[in-house]
Amino acid sequence: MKELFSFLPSPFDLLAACLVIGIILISFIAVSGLFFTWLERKVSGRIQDRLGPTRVGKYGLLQSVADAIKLITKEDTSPDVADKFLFKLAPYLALCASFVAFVSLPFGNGIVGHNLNVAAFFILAVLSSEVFGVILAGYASGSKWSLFGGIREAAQVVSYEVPRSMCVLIPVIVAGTLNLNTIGVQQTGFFWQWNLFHDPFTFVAFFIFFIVATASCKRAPFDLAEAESELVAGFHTEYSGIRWSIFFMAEYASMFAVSGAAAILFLGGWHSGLLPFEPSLELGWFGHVLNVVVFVLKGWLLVFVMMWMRWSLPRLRIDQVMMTCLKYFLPISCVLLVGVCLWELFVPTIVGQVWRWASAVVCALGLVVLLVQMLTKALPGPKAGLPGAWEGMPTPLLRAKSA
Amino acid sequence: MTELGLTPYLCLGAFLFACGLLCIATKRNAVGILMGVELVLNAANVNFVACARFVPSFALEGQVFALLVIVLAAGEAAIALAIILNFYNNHATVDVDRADELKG
Amino acid sequence: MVSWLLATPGRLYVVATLLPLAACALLLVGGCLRGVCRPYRESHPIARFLYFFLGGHRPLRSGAYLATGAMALSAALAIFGLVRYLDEYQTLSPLEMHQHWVESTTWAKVETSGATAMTLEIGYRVDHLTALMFAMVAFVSTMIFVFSIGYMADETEELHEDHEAHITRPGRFGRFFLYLSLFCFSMLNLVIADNLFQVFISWELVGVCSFFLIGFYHERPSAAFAANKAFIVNRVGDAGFLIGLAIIWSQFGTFNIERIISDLAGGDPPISHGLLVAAGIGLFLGCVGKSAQFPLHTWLPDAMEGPTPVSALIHAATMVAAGVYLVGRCFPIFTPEVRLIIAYTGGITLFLAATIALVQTDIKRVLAYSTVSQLGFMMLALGVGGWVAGLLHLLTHAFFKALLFLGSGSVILGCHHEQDLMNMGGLRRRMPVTAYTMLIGVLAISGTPFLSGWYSKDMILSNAMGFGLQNREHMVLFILPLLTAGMTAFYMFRLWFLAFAGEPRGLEAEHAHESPGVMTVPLIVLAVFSVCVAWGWPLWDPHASYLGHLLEKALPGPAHGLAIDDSTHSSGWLALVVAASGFGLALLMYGTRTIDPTVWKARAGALYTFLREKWHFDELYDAVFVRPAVALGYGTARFDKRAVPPEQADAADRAVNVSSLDGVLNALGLGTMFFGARLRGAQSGLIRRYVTVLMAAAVALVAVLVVVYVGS
Amino acid sequence: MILFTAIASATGLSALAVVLSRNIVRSAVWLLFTLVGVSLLYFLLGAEFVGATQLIVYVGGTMVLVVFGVMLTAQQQFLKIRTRPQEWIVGIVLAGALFTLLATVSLRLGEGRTTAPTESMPGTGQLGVGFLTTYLLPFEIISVHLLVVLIGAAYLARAKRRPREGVASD
Repeated sequence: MKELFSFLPSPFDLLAACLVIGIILISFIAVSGLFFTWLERKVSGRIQDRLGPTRVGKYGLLQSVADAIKLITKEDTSPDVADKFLFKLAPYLALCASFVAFVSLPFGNGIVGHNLNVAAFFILAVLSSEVFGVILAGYASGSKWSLFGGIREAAQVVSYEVPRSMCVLIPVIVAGTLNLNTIGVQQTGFFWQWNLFHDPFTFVAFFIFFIVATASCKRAPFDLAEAESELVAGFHTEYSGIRWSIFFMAEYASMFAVSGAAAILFLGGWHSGLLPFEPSLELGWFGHVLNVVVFVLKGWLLVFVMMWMRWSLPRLRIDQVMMTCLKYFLPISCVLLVGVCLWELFVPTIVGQVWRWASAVVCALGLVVLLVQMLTKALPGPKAGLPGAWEGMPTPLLRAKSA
Repeated sequence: MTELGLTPYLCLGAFLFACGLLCIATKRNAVGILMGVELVLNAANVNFVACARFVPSFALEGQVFALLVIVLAAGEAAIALAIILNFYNNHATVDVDRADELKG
Repeated sequence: MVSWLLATPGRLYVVATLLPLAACALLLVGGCLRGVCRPYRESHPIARFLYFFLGGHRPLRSGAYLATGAMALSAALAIFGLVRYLDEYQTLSPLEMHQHWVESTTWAKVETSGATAMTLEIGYRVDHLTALMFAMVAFVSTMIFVFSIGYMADETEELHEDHEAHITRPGRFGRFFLYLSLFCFSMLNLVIADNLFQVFISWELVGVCSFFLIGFYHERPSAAFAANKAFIVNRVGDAGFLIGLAIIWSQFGTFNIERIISDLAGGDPPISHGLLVAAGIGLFLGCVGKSAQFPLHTWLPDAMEGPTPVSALIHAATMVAAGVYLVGRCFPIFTPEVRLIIAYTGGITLFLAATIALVQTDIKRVLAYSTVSQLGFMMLALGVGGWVAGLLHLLTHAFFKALLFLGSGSVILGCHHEQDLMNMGGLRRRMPVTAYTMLIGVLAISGTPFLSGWYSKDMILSNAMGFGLQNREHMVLFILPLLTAGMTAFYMFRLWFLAFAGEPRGLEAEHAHESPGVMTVPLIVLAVFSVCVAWGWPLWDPHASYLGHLLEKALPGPAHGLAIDDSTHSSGWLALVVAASGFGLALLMYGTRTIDPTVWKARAGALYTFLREKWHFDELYDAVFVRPAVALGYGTARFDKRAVPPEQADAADRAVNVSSLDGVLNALGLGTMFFGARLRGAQSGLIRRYVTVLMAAAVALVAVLVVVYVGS
Repeated sequence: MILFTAIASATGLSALAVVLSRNIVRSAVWLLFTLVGVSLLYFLLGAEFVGATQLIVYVGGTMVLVVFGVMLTAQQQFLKIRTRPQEWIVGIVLAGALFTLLATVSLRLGEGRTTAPTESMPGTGQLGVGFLTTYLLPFEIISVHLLVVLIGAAYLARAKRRPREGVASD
């Protein structure tokens, strides 16, 4: 990017380049943020068997814009007992921590903010420093409950960091480098080239990583901050208006960052899995666009799964969260790590290749069967009562029909 | 960026070191002292990495050292904090000046 | 046993010497045994038997008889040895003589790196001088033993009442003879010793015995003080002796007198002249101390505190003679300069002692000063080279001085411990034997012809005259003895007239009674000896004394030819004139009282008191030596005094506290405490203060480094 | 060049802020900024791995600990503990002296080395190799050390029964 601005004097061209990249990334995150809020509402609605936002804009698309406007106009109060300076600072800390992660996230081959050769490690590092936003927010809002919420949240994120780093290590060991770009390039070709199918350990590692990542983003089944009745909304109970939205922006950004990382590390990054060659090389600039599109789609798909998980699974208590992390995830990730190392050392390539084929075929078939079943399954008619425990309960539809 | 010599880095290191020591000397809160220590360690690290950068033969050692220092600092902070907490539990205060039972 | 003795007659002397030691040992053991058994005498049968066998409560007389018997036996052996030696001297060759009469064994060997090992020997060497001296000492001691049996009779009581110390104490008869026999052993050992180290050992033993015997009545403060004084002054002399010994030991490597003399005689002596002079002076200083010569003479008059036989034996015949004997024995060691010193010391001593004796009133004091004077004569004789004269006078003097002292002893006993001449008088009718024997003694000492004193004193005067004539500047060495001879005659006859002539002046004098036989017999025997001991054919020739000829045979090599006789014989006549004038004056003043002594005393006035106060030597020594020493002692003691606790200390104490050693030590302690407290402050427990100090130190260190680093 | 001055000044200022701020929590936050500044410096110097480690370990780990410490102990009365002015003066004087001295030394030290060497800093690969070959021992020691620290800290900070009345009262 620097050569684009070579006409400027030496320090300034670099500055301009950085600015441009920054703006691109921030705008992308902002847009994805908006889209995610909409998506969240739609998904939760669908899962809860309701429509979700429809009034604002074509399919409620403008709903998130409306929310944004509401939040901006809302009067952001701050508790007087709190430490004003820290109170204001906390959200920005959280935000910038998640934004910085995007610097080294490659959207396409070569399309990356700054191609660090410790990119994976860098992302991990930055995401780990996001904890501070949480802690400070919890502390700054003065009340003991938010402090509790903040500290619990922090403890959870910190402890989940360990298994997350382990799982990141596994594909790194397979790829042999920390540079995400090279990892991505290694996975060119059909989808069985993806690290996911490289060996059984990476296969399991993907799922573990995905679960731990959601936990470290304080979402879904692990968002205990909001869970407790007395903790209300955990560390950001006192926040309202734009500060609250910044927090959420940070949250969605870190969600996308994590899912992006997962995509690159396990799902072949910007490869659609259908083209045997590296699209950006053969197809030129169209390849790049294709890569970016594929990568973003994958990211969004994973974010969708997170949301899906959020609205379908019950929440965990704080000790259950800690217990799962330390007693289950940690040992499993250790085993996987050791397994991958052994696999790399001892398993001959032939066996590796066979395993790739087999696992890829099985997964593809499974997926196809799942889709067909979903599409063909008859939807329960409106007349059918509520399933399970709700048998015979009068539902508005029934009442409307009966009336 | 390259015409920058080793000196500015060392000066920064010195400055951090001085701030660290000042912090240790003046803070009455035990955790404040802990922070001062962190500062001092960081100052040392800056010097290490700077020298690693500008002295070719020292490159690898510098970084290895820096890494070791970081890790050790973490351990040290853990222990220090544990002690402070214990002290706090036993004496209900964290003010360093009150902790003078060991005087001669 | 006898054959063993006759094979090497030298051993005779060894046995003779050891006899008194044996007696002393026996008495000691007996006394201790009795003391041990005393507490058990009722409960334990054997202890009771032993206790009463050894004398029970009353001191045992048999102990004294035992000691006297031993002494008599050793005297007999001595005389037999003398006779045997003299006839063997004629018959045997010097080598055989050497085998018979000289023997020594080594008892210690001092390994010094490099130099040849030095050996310490015990041995004996008999020559004419030793034989004569041994016989004289043994004989006189025996006489005194017999005399003291009588004299010490009142010590035999169970509870003896001591007038002077005003206490009653158990009798100490046995102990007296124990000390006496120990003394005799050490004196005899000194005489026959062949090496200087053995001489030194017996020298010290003699000093110790004199200390015991002077301080026999130790309850009396004056006696205790006198014993102390005698011992300390002797020690001063012994220090000189030791220095001399050390020099000789280091230079010659041996103590054996014979070998030293042969080294000296043979060509280049292994000792430099300066060192030889130093050694000579050292040895002579020892003799000065022991024979009470000029600087160290003050102890002898005070030594009269001891019982009279002690004074007779130790302070007349033997011990004081040891000094002269030593000078005689080691004569070649003394270089001409040292001999001159000896002569002058002798001269001064004889004149000084004589003048003091003129005015003394106590009978024993007069005799003491006369002894000092006579010893001065002997030293003078040796100093001017008259080796034979000096030693002959030593022998003759021993006899008549012992006689005089014993005589005075019986007088004192007769007058119930009255010693002041002024309270005596007219005793010749009450104590005829004592009176007339003492008259013989007085005549002998003042040098009347045909008596022993005349022979030896005349020989001394002629040698002094010869020496004086030869080197004019030393003429005073003749004039002084001449004058003193007159004075000697004067004060001796003054004593005799005051004591025996005229009417009894004191109460005791009236009731005086003659001493018992056991005391008068020794007096008579000694009187006979003091008359005829120095006789030689032809009788009227002063130089013809047979004893003198014997002594000449023992003359050490280098001393030959030193004695210069006065060719004109005028010294003899002069001596006679001076002695006669002295006698006449004494007769007039005290005999017939034509000249009233009190008138002269008043006229002499200052001179009289000066002389009576013994030339104020005691005060001088007291001021010069004793008082500073005592002051020094107190000073250091004070210095070391325990610091007085501050609240009780007054100004002086406080001054002392600081200066005193304890003060210093305490100050040291307090100082460390003080600094300790200060340092403790530094450890305030405040972590931040530690850090600041740390920082300061770091800054300082870095500053130094920068200066060094940047500077270089 | 500008980047360095920016980062350096930011780090310096925040370090100073750590010292000067009264409130312990404030100084904790400033410390956080200092640490992030330092890690940026490492990236600037080309030592990415160290920078990343700094971020993870220091910022992610140590700072969390510190802030936890601050929050648990910084009750109201310990929030702002005053220190006597003269201690401040002594401290400042000493710190100033130290800084000047070290600066002079660094001036002297830095003379010879104004230009950065051509070849780049050893990447993560060489570092890894270095750790497992020449510096294996320190690496092992560090691991054991951390284990011990872990156990120690856990033991020290375990939830004890209410401290006995006697102890807490003094």
